Amino acid sequence: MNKILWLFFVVVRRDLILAMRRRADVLTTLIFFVMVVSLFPLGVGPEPEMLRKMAPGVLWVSALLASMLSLGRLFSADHLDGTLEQMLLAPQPLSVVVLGKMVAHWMVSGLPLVLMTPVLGLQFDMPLEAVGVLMLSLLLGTPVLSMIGAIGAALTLGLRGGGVLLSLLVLPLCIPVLIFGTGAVGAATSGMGFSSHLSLLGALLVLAVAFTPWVAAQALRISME
Amino acid sequence: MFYPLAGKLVPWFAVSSAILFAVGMYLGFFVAPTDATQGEFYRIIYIHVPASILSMFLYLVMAGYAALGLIFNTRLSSMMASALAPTGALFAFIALWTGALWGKPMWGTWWVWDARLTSELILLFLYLGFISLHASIDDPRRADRASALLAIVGSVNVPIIYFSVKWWNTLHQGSTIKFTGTSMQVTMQHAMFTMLAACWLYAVAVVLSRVRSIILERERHTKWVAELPEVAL
Amino acid sequence: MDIWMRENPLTYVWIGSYAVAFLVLAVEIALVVHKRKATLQEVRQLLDVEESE
Amino acid sequence: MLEVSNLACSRGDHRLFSGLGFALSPGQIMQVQGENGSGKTSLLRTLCGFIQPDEGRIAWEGKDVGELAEAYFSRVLYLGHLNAIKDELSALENLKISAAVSGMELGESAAISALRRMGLKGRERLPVKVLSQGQRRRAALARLLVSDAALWILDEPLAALDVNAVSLIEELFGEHLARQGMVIFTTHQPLLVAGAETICLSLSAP
Repeated sequence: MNKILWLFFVVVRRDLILAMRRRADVLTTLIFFVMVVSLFPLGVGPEPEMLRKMAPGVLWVSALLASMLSLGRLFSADHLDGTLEQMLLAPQPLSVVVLGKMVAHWMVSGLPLVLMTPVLGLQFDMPLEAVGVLMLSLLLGTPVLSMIGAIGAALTLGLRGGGVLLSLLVLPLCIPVLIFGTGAVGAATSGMGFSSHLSLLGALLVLAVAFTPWVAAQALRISME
Repeated sequence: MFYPLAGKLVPWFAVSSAILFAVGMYLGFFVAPTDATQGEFYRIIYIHVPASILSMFLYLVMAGYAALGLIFNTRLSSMMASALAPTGALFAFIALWTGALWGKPMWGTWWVWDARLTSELILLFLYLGFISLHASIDDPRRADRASALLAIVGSVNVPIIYFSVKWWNTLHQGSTIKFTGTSMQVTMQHAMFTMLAACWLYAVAVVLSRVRSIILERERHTKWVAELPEVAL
Repeated sequence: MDIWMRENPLTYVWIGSYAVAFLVLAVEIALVVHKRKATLQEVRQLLDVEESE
Repeated sequence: MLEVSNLACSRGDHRLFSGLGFALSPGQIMQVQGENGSGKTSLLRTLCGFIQPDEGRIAWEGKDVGELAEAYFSRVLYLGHLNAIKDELSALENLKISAAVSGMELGESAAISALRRMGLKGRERLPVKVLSQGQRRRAALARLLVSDAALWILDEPLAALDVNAVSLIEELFGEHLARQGMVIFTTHQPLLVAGAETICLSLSAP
């Protein structure tokens, strides 16, 4: 058990160090997120009433797209320099390694988006409470996106046009997360209880933690043949 | 061996499907009465409902075959899975198309974000994902196994997606418009079941003949393929 | 369009959904038949190459 | 003890090899020979469990490798064509992390002395991207020094290495065999290991 935890932390730490050395990659995802969100008011017009209504959906969809953008690199960099093969030979289950990589990916590409949300929420004139709920929903939901996305990233490893294919495979699977995430904010702004949405998101997160590492590990083994 | 058996079965399924289509259309258009509330428009359901039932069912069948292929490493099941996908996708497309046509006179717009239509659309996306993943991997074994995993993940996700879409829908619309409020008449049911059976038989015929091509393609280096009468011609 | 639709519901239903559905199915059948022919030809070519070797 | 029987492997339509069998006991070294495209790399990757063989059995100490899974992986060290090192990290970090992934905690001093023996003295803390090809290969091969795996599976370990490094590798092989280790490798260069006879396995295109 200890060895498993240790391997998990080794992988997380490794990926975080690598991300630190390649800060540009992390920043591009974040900048992409901010830009897409800022484009929406330019596209639909500046009426505050409408923007306020749209904000949760816009932020969620942008977060979804931003996480798609960074998913391509999740395994492919390690695949290209051979380190992924070494991880396949780890003496602990591969799903531990995969979970480690998922967590690191989320900390690098999901967490910054959550932290950026308050600023962007102000752009859309969202009430303070709604911003809080939105952050909470993103906090619960973006890890699920990273985890489902990891399955897609593993399946499309090393394929030509992998990035587009990845989005094609993963986006439909992410719809429930999107629905519950935006639903929570919608419920909060209209004065209804939002706890049921958040607990459903939490349930999805638990399900994802339980199953996706194993599935993604299987996908990796298939793709590495 | 499966190949010649499938070859013998295909014409039977095809012919009986054609007959049932004809009978179903006759029942649907000439025998079944006009619906009280929806007028003649309701007759779309004779194609819409079978198509949507089949598109969902074929996905499950496909995922089942894919799982068999993945777990027991049987190549025939994987080939069946990849032969099923295009037919399922087409049925999903027909269901969406006819659904939109039905929606226009009923709801006054081509597209309504109704739970069923939305789920059907997502189902079509899942089919397309499966097909394009399979198509973009060159090694057939990896293609089979990778898309099988995707199909299984998708089939686990389908109930979650359906539930979430339905829930989202009730949240935003209050109430959805029901397809048929009153119970269907007996002749309507007959027509519906005949069409459903016709679609079934059609799907079986097309999938079997498609899987025959796939078998030939994959096994082209083996001896038995070289000895087939249609190849030796 | 709307008026035409209300006046000719059966034609609308027919052309709109059944004709399109059957067209889709016909295209699928054509594709399957074509694939069968193409595969057969491919296999024959392969065998010819192997024989000439 | 690694036993392989009736192994068959193919890529796409192409059958690489079939009916392959051999056994390797502790203290033995085996060189896989064959032309380009004869399936050397595929064989080594199959032995690592990356590729499922079409037929046949690979057994480690009498048990099927597929069932042993992680228990077998902990006994194997694999080095492929790719160096499996990260450009952004230093040689030292690379070595420590790859040891950690293979389940071993490696101290700073042990790692440094391994890198020094590989001839990377003074370059331990430089990012790998500034090193030359040969130096990167040395950094990758440093794993041989710190690993406790019994079976080394090495694909072209001598690629990009100079004469000094080749004789160092020969020395390392000798030490490993003396510890009752096993080595399976491919190479296009002559390699002499003192005190051991190299078993040759030839793969020929069918």
